[in-house]
Amino acid sequence: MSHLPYLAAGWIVIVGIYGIVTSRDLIHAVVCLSVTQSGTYVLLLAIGYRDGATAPVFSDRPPHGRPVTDPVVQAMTLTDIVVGATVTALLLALAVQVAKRRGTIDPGELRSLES
Amino acid sequence: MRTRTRTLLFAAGAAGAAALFTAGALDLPRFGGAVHPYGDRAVRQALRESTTNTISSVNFDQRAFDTIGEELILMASAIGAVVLLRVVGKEAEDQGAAHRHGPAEVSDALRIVGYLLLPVTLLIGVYIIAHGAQSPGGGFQGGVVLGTAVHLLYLAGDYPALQRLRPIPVFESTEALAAGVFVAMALAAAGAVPALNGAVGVEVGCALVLLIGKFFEQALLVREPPGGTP
Amino acid sequence: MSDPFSGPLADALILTALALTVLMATAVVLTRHPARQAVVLSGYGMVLGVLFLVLQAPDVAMSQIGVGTVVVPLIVVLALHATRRHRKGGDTGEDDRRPDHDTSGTASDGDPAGRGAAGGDAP
Amino acid sequence: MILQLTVAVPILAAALLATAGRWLPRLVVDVAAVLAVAAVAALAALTLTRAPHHAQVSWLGGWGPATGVGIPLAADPFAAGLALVTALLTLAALLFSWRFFTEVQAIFHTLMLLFLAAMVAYVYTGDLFDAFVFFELMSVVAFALTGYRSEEPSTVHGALNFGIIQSIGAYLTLAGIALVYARTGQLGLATAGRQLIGTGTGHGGHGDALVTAAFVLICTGYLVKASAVPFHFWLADAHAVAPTPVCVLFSGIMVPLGVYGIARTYWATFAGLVPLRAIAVLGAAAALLGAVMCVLQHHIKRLLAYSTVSHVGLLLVGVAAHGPGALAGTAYYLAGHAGVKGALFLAAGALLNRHQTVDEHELRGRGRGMPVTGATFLLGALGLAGLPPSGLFAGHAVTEHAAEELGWWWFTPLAIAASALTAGAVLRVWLGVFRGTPAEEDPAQEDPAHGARPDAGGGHEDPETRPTLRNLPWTMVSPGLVLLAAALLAGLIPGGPVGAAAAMFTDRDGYAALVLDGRVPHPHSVPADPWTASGVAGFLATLLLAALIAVHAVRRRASDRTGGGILARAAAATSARLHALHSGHIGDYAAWLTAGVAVLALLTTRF
Repeated sequence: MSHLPYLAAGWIVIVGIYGIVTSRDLIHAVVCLSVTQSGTYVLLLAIGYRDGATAPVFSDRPPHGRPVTDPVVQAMTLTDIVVGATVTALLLALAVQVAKRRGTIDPGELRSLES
Repeated sequence: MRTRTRTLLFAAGAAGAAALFTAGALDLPRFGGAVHPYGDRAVRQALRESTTNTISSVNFDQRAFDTIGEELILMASAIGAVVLLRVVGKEAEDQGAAHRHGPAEVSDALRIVGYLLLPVTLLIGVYIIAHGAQSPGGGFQGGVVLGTAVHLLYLAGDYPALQRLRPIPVFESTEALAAGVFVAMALAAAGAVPALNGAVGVEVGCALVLLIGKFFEQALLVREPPGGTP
Repeated sequence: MSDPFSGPLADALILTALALTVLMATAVVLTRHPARQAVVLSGYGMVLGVLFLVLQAPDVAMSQIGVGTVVVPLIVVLALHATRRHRKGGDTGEDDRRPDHDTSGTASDGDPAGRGAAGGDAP
Repeated sequence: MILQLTVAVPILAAALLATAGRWLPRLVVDVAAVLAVAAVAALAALTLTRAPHHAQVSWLGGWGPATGVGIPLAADPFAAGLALVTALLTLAALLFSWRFFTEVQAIFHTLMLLFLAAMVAYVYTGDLFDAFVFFELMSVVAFALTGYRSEEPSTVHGALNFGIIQSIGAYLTLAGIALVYARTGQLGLATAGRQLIGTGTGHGGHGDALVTAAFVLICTGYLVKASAVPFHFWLADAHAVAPTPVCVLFSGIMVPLGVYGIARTYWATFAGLVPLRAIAVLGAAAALLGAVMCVLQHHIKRLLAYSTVSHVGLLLVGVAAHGPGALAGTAYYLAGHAGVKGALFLAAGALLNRHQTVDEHELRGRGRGMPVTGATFLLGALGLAGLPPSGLFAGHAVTEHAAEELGWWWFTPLAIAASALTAGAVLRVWLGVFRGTPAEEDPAQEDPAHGARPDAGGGHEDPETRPTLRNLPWTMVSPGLVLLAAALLAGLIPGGPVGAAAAMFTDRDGYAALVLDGRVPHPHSVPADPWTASGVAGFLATLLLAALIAVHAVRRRASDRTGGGILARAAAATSARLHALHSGHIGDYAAWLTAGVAVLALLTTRF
């Protein structure tokens, strides 16, 4: 348990990259990229977790009571999620364009750009 | 490279990377440990500023500069999607593509649910933005709700209404304006968490409407496949 | 037992959520059929959201559920819909050369799945 | 305040143009964008003059170092200098595109301004996570700019490869940052560095496995940006298809910023905890492979792109040489390379605009009516070879001296080989395009398969580019000339201040003092001295080799392309192998990336 969550995060990152390596479809590859990124969310939040703590929101209880989880990693993850979603959207837009321009989205069929 | 070679190369690399990460992760502090120096400092400062949602305080006050970057990423990719998907839209129209306006058959019940849900969802979005400084939620989460809520009209089968409700140029301008306002506020007067929340909410909402709208356009503008509809 | 935030119960909860997350992440990658992958992705987003709730991060969970279960899968489905012409690909016969992870993805059922999802998954 | 303004001005201008751009006349948009960039350049120049004496630090939102939660912007002389180079290159690119893109909306300008803001913020920030955010902003804008002319078939493919590989790298960087955060509870470069020294030492004062893993992961993203082998595959794909003014920024500054990221992270946070030999090895590999690939290209933009791989590889080696002397040389080199490469890309853009192609074979002899562009290619080739007193000459000489002191005997041959190959390739282009005789057939009826080359770009297919300009307007000619002149004179920058700046950069405690205490450190420094006999000899050797390569290539093409013995066949086989390696397949690129991480890990770990 003591280090398992970190390793789980690492697994998610690697499995996402595996998906990109073996992908036969660019949209599939972009989705795998978003899986890779979700590994970083898990890593960050796992780092910020604290046994017996509550969420770092004090609206319904007095401060200095129970300890809270780390708000900084949560803020970082929040930023990361936005970044991830927008990057995914932009890359999907590119994938749509690839399909329209090249007539396929199988990376194996896309001819090299190398002349 | 053949598939087999590629997979082998990846396997070798992944083994090395996994060993590196595992060794590093085992040196990390125990999961659930009690030592979070930066977190403790951030909580202290947030309470001093009486922002009860510490995360909002970190995002919009203490580390507002990160959020500036984040909002600019959002703006850049919304603009990028507009650029990328613009030309094709024009071209598809040139080719006389058939427009499909929403799902062909929508039951009346679904239509009514769609119409009824729209104002409720919009309200929820505004609520989440407005209370972001105190309780979980904030400009980003509320903005997501707002941005997707508009597309309930599609569920209601009313694509023309959807198009009327989201004139792309207005959203483009509003989005950029909100981003500008956010940057100006964050640099000049960091600390006005509710106002910053509002600006982010508007920006995120507009950017999502733009992004999703552009993708809708793409999905609907494609010519009907020769085989007809299934 | 009395404290829901610590002790063996919390540990078990976290472990379960973590295991589910890892499984779902792997499932997303191994689902080679794009339309089906969008559905699995949506489920993965939800599982991640639950994990974040369990890890006491409600703000993050909220945006993860909004983004991960709705926005991103929706955009994926729309992108699939926009590229479906090239996916069927006429002569390329993309589906018969799909890896064996997905046995049911054939050219004939690919399109309606994408189309149905585009209509039905919209919030 | 100056630092905030430097970042805020382009952002606000971008927001303004994105808001109102569709209603403004084109001239207003152009003028507004150029003015904003000029303001950034002026602010960066001001920062550069003040940085050696007054601490240029700003804690955003008033969250000073005492609170322990804020984000600092800090500018030492190198950072300010980089910001200045960035602004000047952006200015040149915008002036060049004054007539290049003629679409109405201001989207191109908005993206360029955001690009500038991202790079400046990345250079100035003193916070790990903030660096990641602006690194991502830089990447996202770059993807959008690469795919800007999305009607070109290969454009979007190159942009997508670029996007996926960059993003994997960035996420690994973020994982590394998370490890540092978990260990130190800090995100500031300086504060995290102080903590790591305190806690991160395993046996013998070196970092433990966590420190190694964190450094390798952080470096991966930056090395992808810096296009070290085997992370470099995206670069040529992206450069070949991006609009020329964008290439100026990519090659001139965005790719070198990856090197800056490694240097800054190392010296501010990890100094002494991890070895840099991995960076040296990957950099040297990039220098060689990039140079060889460069010679094999006939698409001029791809050729220039591979020469960037090669030269940035040399920058990486300079950083890995791990001392103020080599770093001073690297700074000269970076400035010189930015100017020369910018001018060469702009010249390629002029060719593209005039002839609707940048294929060396198709352009053969057709550049005779373009004396200024031809001169740019010739001088650019000489500059790449290290013509004194260019920045590249000074860079070679100074870095070489430092490398010799380290006992890195291989550096001089490596630098000469890499420079000679890239300079030779550019010289070959000049000989063929500007001095050669046109091919027999009428250019109007050229091979349709070639005429419609997807990556040839521009021209009649493209509704957004003006078909052909009879005479290049001064806005398209002068930016390149100014960049070239600046680069060719950059070696005259006095060695004293450069040496002092390098000493400041490589002093970890000095950086912490600057950021946390607002004190300008004055570590002992040695003035950089570019004017060494071996430096000049190195240039002459490089030039000779480059001329031989260029003349040989032209001769061989003129006589018989297929002839030759075993050697020629072996060369042809190798070249085919190398081309096949750069397959454009995203799965290959991702597999290479993972392998690269493993190599980095292997070389960085102390067993």
